[in-house]
Parts: sequence; C-alpha cells; structure tokens
Amino acid sequence: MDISFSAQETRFREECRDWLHANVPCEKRPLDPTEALPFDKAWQRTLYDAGWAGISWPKEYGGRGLSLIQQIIWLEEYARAGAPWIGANFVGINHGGPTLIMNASEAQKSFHLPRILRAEEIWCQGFSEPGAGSDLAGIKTRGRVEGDELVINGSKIWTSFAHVADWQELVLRTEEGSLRHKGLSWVICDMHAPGITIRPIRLMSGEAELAQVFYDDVRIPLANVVGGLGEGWRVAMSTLSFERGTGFIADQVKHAITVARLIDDASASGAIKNDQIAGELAQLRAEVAALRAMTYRNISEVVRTGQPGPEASVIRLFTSELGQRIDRLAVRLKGQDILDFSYGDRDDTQEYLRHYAATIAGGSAQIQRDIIGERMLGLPKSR
Amino acid sequence: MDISFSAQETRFREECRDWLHANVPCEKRPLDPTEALPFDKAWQRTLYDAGWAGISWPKEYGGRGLSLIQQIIWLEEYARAGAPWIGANFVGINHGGPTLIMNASEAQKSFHLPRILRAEEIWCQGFSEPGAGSDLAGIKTRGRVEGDELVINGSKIWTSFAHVADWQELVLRTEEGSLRHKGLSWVICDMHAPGITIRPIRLMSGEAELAQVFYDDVRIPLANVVGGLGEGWRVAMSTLSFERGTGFIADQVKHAITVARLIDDASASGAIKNDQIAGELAQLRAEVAALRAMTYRNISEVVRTGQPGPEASVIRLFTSELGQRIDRLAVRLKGQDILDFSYGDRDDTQEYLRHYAATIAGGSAQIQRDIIGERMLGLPKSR
Amino acid sequence: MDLAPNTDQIAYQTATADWCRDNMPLDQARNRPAGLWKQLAEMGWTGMTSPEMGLNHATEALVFAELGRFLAPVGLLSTAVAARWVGGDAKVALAIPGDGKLRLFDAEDTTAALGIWNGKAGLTMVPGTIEPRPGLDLSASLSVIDLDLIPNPLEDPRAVHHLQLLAAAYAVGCADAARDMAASYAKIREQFERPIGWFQAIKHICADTAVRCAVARSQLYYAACALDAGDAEAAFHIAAAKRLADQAALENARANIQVHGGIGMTDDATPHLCLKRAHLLSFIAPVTTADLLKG
Amino acid sequence: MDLAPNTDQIAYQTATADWCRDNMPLDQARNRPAGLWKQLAEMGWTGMTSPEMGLNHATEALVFAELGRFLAPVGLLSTAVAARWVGGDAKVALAIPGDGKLRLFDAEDTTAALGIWNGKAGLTMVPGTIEPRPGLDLSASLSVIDLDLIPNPLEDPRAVHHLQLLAAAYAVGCADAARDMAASYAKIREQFERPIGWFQAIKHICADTAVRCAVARSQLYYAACALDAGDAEAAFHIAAAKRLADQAALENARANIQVHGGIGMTDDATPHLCLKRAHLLSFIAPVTTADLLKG
Repeated sequence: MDISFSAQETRFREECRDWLHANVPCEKRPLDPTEALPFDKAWQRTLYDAGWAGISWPKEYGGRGLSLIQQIIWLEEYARAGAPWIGANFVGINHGGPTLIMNASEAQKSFHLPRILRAEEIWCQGFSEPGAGSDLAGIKTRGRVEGDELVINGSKIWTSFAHVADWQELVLRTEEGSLRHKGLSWVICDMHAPGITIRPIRLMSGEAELAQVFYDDVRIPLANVVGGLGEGWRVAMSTLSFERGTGFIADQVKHAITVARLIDDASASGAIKNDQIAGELAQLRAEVAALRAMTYRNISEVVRTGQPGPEASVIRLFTSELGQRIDRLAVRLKGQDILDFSYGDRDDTQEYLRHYAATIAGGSAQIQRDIIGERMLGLPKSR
Repeated sequence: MDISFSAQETRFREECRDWLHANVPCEKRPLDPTEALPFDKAWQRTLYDAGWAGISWPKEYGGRGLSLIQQIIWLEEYARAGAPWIGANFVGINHGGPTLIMNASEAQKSFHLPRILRAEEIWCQGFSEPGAGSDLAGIKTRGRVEGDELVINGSKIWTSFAHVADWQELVLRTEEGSLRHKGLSWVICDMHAPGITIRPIRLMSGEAELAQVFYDDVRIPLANVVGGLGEGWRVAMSTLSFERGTGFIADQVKHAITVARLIDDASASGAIKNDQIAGELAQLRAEVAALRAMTYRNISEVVRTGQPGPEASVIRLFTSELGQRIDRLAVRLKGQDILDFSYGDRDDTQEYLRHYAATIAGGSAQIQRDIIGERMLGLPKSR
Repeated sequence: MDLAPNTDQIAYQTATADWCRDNMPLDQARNRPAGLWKQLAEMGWTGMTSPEMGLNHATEALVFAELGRFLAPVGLLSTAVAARWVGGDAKVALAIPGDGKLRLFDAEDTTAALGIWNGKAGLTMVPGTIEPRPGLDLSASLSVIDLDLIPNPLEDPRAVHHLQLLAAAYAVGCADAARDMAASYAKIREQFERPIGWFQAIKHICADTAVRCAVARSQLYYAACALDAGDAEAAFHIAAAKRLADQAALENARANIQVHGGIGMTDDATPHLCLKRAHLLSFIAPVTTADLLKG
Repeated sequence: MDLAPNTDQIAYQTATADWCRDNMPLDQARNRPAGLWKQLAEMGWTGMTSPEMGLNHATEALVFAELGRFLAPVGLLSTAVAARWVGGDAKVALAIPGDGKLRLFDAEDTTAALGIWNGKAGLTMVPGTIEPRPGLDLSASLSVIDLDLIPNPLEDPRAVHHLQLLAAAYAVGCADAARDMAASYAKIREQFERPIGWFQAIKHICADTAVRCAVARSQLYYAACALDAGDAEAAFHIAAAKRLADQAALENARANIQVHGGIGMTDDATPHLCLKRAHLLSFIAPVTTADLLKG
C-alpha cells in the first residue's frame, strides 16, 4: 500500500494541470440546455483536439488508451481546475460511449464513438419510465419487430438533454409478454425520428434540463440494437463495470472543494467559533478525505484484479449522502440569504435543491442499502 | 384546551406530595432482586396502608376508584419525589392486575387483586419466548388439556422477578396445531408448581433481574385460565387499553428530571459553554416538554372519548428513543468516568447500558414504526 | 387539564380546513389569485385575532395550523399579530430583518410590516418603492431592502411570543401536509409490483413524519395554553414549540420529497412547496439555544 | 498509488486472523488465560513494531485491525508504540490521563505505562501498589490512580500519531466484528417466519454497518500510507482515521445490539463486548475538532 504516484503519473498530472490552467474558459456554462449546447460542443471539441477526450477509450475510436489511474488524475485535475461540466456530452462520454465500447458491433462503434468524442453527436438516456424508477426491470415501453425495423411505443422520463440530443440509449421491451429483466433490448434510437415528442420537466432548483419523451410508432432499424435482441439488461448493466468507480470522482473532488471553501468562509466570518459549526465542518472534512481514500482503494482493487472491490457499492451511497450533508450545512451557513433564491440563480442554494436528487436518481438510497445488505453481507433478498 | 388542573386535582397533588415527602424511604432499593424482595413488599404495604395503591383500581378489590387524571398526578409526584421503583410488584400492579380487572372471573379477581395491592402475591410475566420476541404470535409453549388441568411444556424468556414470583401471567398455545394469534390462552400459572425451572439472565448493565423459565409437565388447573380457553391474544391485548397511556409516565418524568440535572451539571462544570453541548441539551429539554404535552394530550383524549388518541402509539417509540438520546449525552458528559463502571454500580453508565433495552423490549423500534405506518397512516401491512 | 380540542375548537378547525380546501388549495400556493387577500379579509381570517374577537391562543393555534396546512400566505401571521397588539385588520407585511437587510414578504398593498428586531416585536413602514419578486418560497412575494429600517417597537412583550406561536402553528400544518402527501403517495405509487408504502424503508420514513407531527403539535397545544394561562414558563414552551415545529416542517418536507422519488424533485409537483415554506418559517421569529435553556 | 494490500500484506493479515481465531477468540475476550501475554510475546506480536522489524505503518494497520477484530488486549497498543519509539518488546501498560486521575489498563506485570499527556506521548512508571479490577471494558483490567503521574515525554512527535493509528486500526477491527456478528445473526434468527435480515429495517441497519466499516478502513489505509510517506497532511489524515474508526466502532456496536434484540442485551452474549471496547478505544489518543481542521 502506497499513496504516492509514479514519476510518469506525476508528470501526467502536471500536463493536465498546465493545459487546464491555460484553457479552462472564463465564461460560465449557460444554465439553459439549449443555450448551453454550442458551449458544450465547442468545449468538447477543444478537449478532443488537445487529446483530453476519451483518455481511457481505445485508440482506434479516437481515445487515448491510457490507464485507469491516468483517467482519475485527469478527472481530479479537471474538477480542481473548476473546468465546466461537460453538459450535453455527459451521456455520450460517460455512459452511451462506454456501453458501446463494451457491447456494440464494429460498425456501431466506428460510426458513433469518434463522433461522441468530437461532440458531433449528442446522446441522451432512455432508461427510467413513469412507472419504472427504482424498479428498472418494470420497463413497459415496447418495440415490436416489423421486418427489419422496431416500432416503438411508450414513454421515458428523466431524460437529460432530450431536446438537443441526436441519439438515445433506449432500453425497451422487445419480447411481448416478457417479464422483469427478460425480453429487454438496448437500442440506439434516432431522436430526430418521426413520432417522438418531448415534454420538458423543470426541477425545483429551477433547471429545465430533463424531459419526458413519448414514442408514437417510432421506427428504428433493427441494426441499431446493441448486443442482440433480448440482451438489454446485460448490456445496460455492463456499463457499471466500465466505469469501475470513476463515475463519482468529479462529485468527490467537488465535495472536497466545497468543504474547504466552507471552512475558509466560516473562519473568515467567525462562524467557526461556534463549536457546533466547527464540529460539523471537521466531521465533513474527515468524511471527504475518507471518500477519496475509499475511491482510491476501489480503483487499486480494479487495477490489481480487474474488478471493483466489494466496497464499490458503498461509494455511490456515501457520495450522495455526504453531498447532501455538505449542502445542508452550506445553506445553514448562508442563513437568511437562502430566502432570496430564485430560479436561474447558480449558488449554494441551487446546489442544495438540486442535490435532493442524489439519493433518488440512479437507484434510491433505499435500493442502495438493499444492495449493500444483500451483495456485501449476504442477507436474504427482500424483493 | 387548558393546562390548569382543577382545585380538587391540585389539592390531590398536594396530598400526594406531602405524603411522599414524609414517607419516601432514605435507603436505596437493593439492586439484587432477592435482596430487594423484602424492601419491595414493605414499601408496597406502606403505600397500600396509606391508600396509594391501586389509585384507579375498583374500590371493591381494594383500589381507590379515582380518576385517570389523579392516577397521573400520583405517578408524576411519585417520580418527582424520587420514590423507589416498585420493583417486584411491577408486573402485578401494572400488568397482571389490570388484565385481571378487564378479563378475569369474579373469583379470580377477588382472590388475586387485593393480594397484589398488599404485596402478598408477587407476579411475573410469561409472554416472550426464545423464538418469539418481536413476533409474540409465534408462541410455542403449549398447554395440553388433561381432565381439569393444563399440562404445560416449553420455555419463556425475559421474565423479570421469576425467582421471587408466586404467580405468572402466562400466554401459551392450548390448541394443538393452531397458528399465530389463534389457539392461545392467558393463564395464571403457579410459580411454585413442580416442573418449573428458572435460569437467571444477567444483562450487560450488570443486573440479574431477568430469567428464562422452563416448564416440564407443569400442571395448572383449568380454572386458572382467564377470559376463556383460546382467548389469550384478546386478553393480552386488552391490558393496553387499561393502561391508556399511563404506562410511560414514570419514564417521562425521569427523563425530564435527568435533563434538568444534566443542564445544571453542565452549567456548573462549564461544559455548557460548548455550543454543541448547549444545543443538544436545549433540544432535549424541548423534546422532554413535548413528551409531557403528548402524554397529556393522549390522556385528555381518553378522558373525553374513553379511547387513547391515534398518537398513543407514538408515545412508546418517542419515549424510548428520547431516553436513549438523553443517556447517550449523559455518558458523553461524564467523559472518561464511564470507563470505571463495573457490575453493581448504579449511575448514569448503568442507566445508559440498561436503556439499550428501550428500543427492543416490548416491541422493537422497528415494529413500532411498522405499527405507526400501518395503523396511523394506513400504509399496507408488510408482515 | 385538557389538551384535546373541545367541540367549539373542533368546529373552528373544521370550518378553517373546509374553507381552505375549497378556496385556497395547497397546490395553488404559488399562484394565489389577486383577490385572495380580499376574500381572507371578508371571511374574517385577517381580524380574528383582534382582542374584541376574544379567541384564546389555543384556538388560534388550531386555526393557524389548518391555515398552515394549506400554505396560507405568511402575511397572515404578521397581520394577525398586528391585529392583536396594534388593532384593526389591515394587511401588514411580514418583516425579517438581518445582516443589515430587511426582507419583506407579502408586502403588496401594505404600508406597515411587522417583525422581530433584537428580540422585540416592532412595526416598520413599507417604502412605496418596493418591487416584489419571487423568492425561495414561491408562495410569498419578496422585497429585499438594503438597509435595516428602524422599527417602532410594540410595547407588550407577548407580541413576540404570539408571532412565534402562530409561526409554529403554520409549521405544524406544513409538517402535517408533507406527512399526508407522503403517505398518500406511498399507498398508490407502485414499484416492484407493490405499493411502495409496503416496503419498510418507505414505511418507516412515513412513520417518522407522523412522530414529528405528533411531537410538534402536542407541544404547540401546550405552549398555546401556557400563554393563555400566563404560565411562568410560557416563553420556554413557545420556544420549544417553535423549534420542534420548524424541525418537523423541514424534516417532513425532506422525507416527502424522498418518498416521491423523481416526481418529488419537479417544479410541477407540490412537495417542494412544503420544503421552501419550511425554510421560510424557520426564519420567522427564530428560536435560539438560550431561549430553550432559560427559565 | 495503490491502496489495496499487496500479497505480503495479505499474508500478514491472514496469519494474524488465523492465529487469533485459534488462540484468542472474541467470545473469550473477557476471560483471557493468564498465559496469553507470554504467547503474544512468543509469537512476536509484542515486538513486531520495533524498528529492526522494518514493518511499515500500512502493514501494521492491517495487522492491528485483525487483532482489534478479536478484541486483543489494549495493552498491545501501548506496547507496540513503546517498541517502536523506545525499543524492546516488554509489556507496557496503556495510560489514559485526565481529570487529575490516571487510568492504567493491562498494567499487570508492567513497570511502565504509555499514554498521551497534553498532546505528547510519554511514559510513566507503574506504581507497585496498583490493584487491577474490571472496568467497563471487561477485556481490560483497570487500575485508577488518584493523581496524575508526571510522564517522561517521548521525543519523536510521531509517537502520538502511531498510537492514534494503531488505536484506529483496533477500532476498525472492532467495527468489522460487530458488522459481521450482526449480519450472521440476521441470517439465522427468524421472526414472523423469515430470517430477520429479510426485513428492510434490519437489512438497512446492517448495510449501514458495512458503510461505516468501508469508510473507516479506507481512511485508515490512507492515513497509514501518509505516515509512511511523511506526507505533510499525515497528522490530519490520522486524526480523520481515528475519528471515523471510533464512530464506526461505537455505532456498529449499537447496531449489532439492536439487531440481536433481547439476546444482545445479555452479559453472556458477545455484542456488548464490542460496545464497551468501542467506548474504551474512543478515549485512547482522542481526536479534537481542531485536529481535524488543522493543516
């Protein structure tokens, strides 16, 4: 066990830092997803041109083919530099792309992957449904095979960037009458296809980045199925092992930066003289450190064995709940200023409101605890 | 709504206070249950002779037949005066007796009730079993009818004062093959009957007041069944409505006294200058006040309607968890002194260790939350 | 001693709840019709606390908990306190001073605002130039003034307790609303082929909302009665009621959002209205640690 | 960067756990045989931290977490720190000074005790007249001396961090033991005709024990490596590890008792051994808020 990085890794970190220092844009990323689109595309293109897109993606599809540790170093430095969120490119880079790498045909990969890296394609996700949130296997959106096409009907919800996306990673039921995890397929859906309607959803933090998507006899070629008809559950789950614990690095670095800032602010304002506040800040600082340690430990396990350690399932839960604790203290320290918040503001209050999603989206805290109890401790399955 | 007591009630409170002031013994109640027995009997006899036993019990069985409010006034003043716990008389006075009043035959009542009030009989409880703790309906101890007797085999656990008790309120399965709540009977079991073996259980706080009781062909007359064969569940549940929210008054007053003492001590020691400590004490003081208000509200509901209000089920859970929060702060304030604790000590550490039972005994906190969710909010039953 | 509402009080409660349900539903809290205040005045809600009405604080607490359950305008709180300690039933804005600023809520068509300055209730003039805008709590318009106007203090020290009590009642109502919303949703929303309220994880979140409501409401009743009785510890009991009610409102709002899942995060749904209201209430006549350790 | 144990380290871990399981089972913690310390010395556990053994702190942390999992004597902590910074492998009692008293643990057959005085590690003489008795933690004998003996301070400031680190490792092991005990019991104990671990209420209590272990153990590894690397923030990382490990040990012990129900309350059962050990560990080289805000 050792916390020091190799000379090569340290050099790589310096390269990242230097480039980011010189290139991170001064202007803020616009909040409105439509306004943000040109910004997101330009920034992704800049990253790509400088060789920072797809650091751990295979070289043949435009990636750098570097190590997992380098990927993490990049993500850490990216967050520390306050570089903008990749926004509309998020699903393609962090989810759709990795899933294609693991599961898609050569034709699918060589068409889409370079375009994703260059921001020539925007992707969105289509997993959750109004009736299938925590219970992903309850999917009802269906695709009927007609000749060499799927005819799709149903609805998806919580889709980020639906109105600006070109493609969607869509999981639907292609086997009529199939139940739960069986009979699902993972499909590349053309978001410009006729029959698609998009209804934006505004959140209580003011953002309107999400949408509900409706499918009315939407026709998608069977060639767009990834990993085979009926293999949707396996394909959707495979992404998790590609991410291998890197998915939360940005959040974690952000948590650490926020806690450091809160400590500085509370020291400056004198709020830290209150033992209660000081105690809570101290506790959060310890927890943020432990979160990094836990992530490093998990990554080390991946490097050593190719698989995340059993604690990987803890990281998601702890990251989300710690983030909420931080945000709650942040707004308490703001005091009455929280009352001035209005939609469109981008401050600690907005973060606080946004982060109620952390224990809901991507598997609620309740589901995460079931998983930890069942998979880590071997307790009997309740569902 | 009104918090003032009537002139008559205020006079009654003064009478209670005066008598207690003059008569509460200086010596501490011994911790060992066998040593404590003569103390408990003498004190109960003193109470009885002065007219303070069975305040709300019917006059014809030796009680005072007074109002529920007066009962509460007595319990409050009793706890405030630091009067000794009634110890070995607890089950007879607070549980066995009330159950007999609600369910027993005239012969059973006129035999047992006066003896309970005069401490001529000591009672113990026989509900829980090694395999049936939270799940009371899982009782396996069985009684086979033979002629005019029940022949009892099985085992009960968590029985307080088993080794000094004369009688036991015993719930067992009298209908072979019956399931869950059906086929149970509530029986007055003679603890001196042949075939009974008692194994004491020491707790992690050092007390050895509890025991496991084994029944090996123990013969009890059928005449000792209360409320009819097979009516055991109904009889056992009926006690709850007799208690009508008075069961926790002693704990509540003790909580209030403890919090006041912790505030005084922390003020004297300067610990209260720590904002965290002060904040926690302030919170506990508010909660202790609310607990009294909630109890008063529930009692008012009983006086008005004859039934406890829907919030009655909250009182048990809140009392137990609040008590644990208080104890935890108490031992934190003691600091290193907690390390000196040894079995036999009677201090905050012993209380703290003892009170782990509060969220377990008599229905775990988990079961209480199920009940609140299902009965107060109408959520679907999980079990 | 009687901490259960009597027949008259139950009638007030029921009448309030019925009127609110028909005329001021919670899901319209962010979008109240322009004429609402006139309606409130006509129905007598704005003047019911004036001395000549003879309502005791216990009954007020019951009525304001019902108003709070429907997220009635916070301006009713300041108006009610002014009605009792100044007189009349004119609309009075709610003032929250602090950090060299003055925040006014529901200040449209008012000339005065009531708030707490250094532990004392006071009235201040509302400048003619304010420009109300939406704030965190979408049910209340906000006007921020960048200096702290000097108030005229109210003489009776009980005015502070009155505002605390009524704000606590609003918070209890807000906590009730969140509890009921969560339980209702848990009964109808299905996941894994069962209502989510079947799962202990959700059931226990809901149970805890019920515990917080029971605790806070009980202390509210006690505090109101203590104020009515001139009890020596009334100030402590009101502070305790306010603290527990604020906590119940905030924690129940959070629980309600979690129970609602994704829907609970959306602007269209109602759970966030309770959350934002809870935050606002916590700044109205807030309680300090010292308030709870006194007496 | 590598925070997973390497092959050698895993061998140390396994050997320690195997030896403990056979020779020092947790359920005998309150009743260790008189010859245990001799056995520990013979096996080399008492001297393994001495400089000539060349073990790094990371490996020590792994080994002490295993020892802690079996509630090994707390005297091993003081002995290990003395072995490194004073030399030798003689048994050294653990000292906890405070409130004008000195508490000595495992002081039988010792002449010196090691503890922290005003933030500095020191050694003090053990008087010949002590009368060890059982204290809260039944696995450690206690001798209370009613004056605070003057210690000889150890020169190297790292001795404090070393004691904190090893005590944190013990606490991580203690938390692990409680987690495993709770999960095992939840699998076999049935209520309502199901293993209680099937119920979400119990399952989630168990899941939280696993979260606390993962968090505390991760930070323990990082802290040990930071001390090995002479990292500028090592003191903070060790303080964070100690705080999180103490919390994990205490909270997991509580969770384990709750999962065990009535049985968990009894003196015969093992859950209370973890609880009492957790309390004792929290007073060994404790961490302050300032320690966590520094650096």
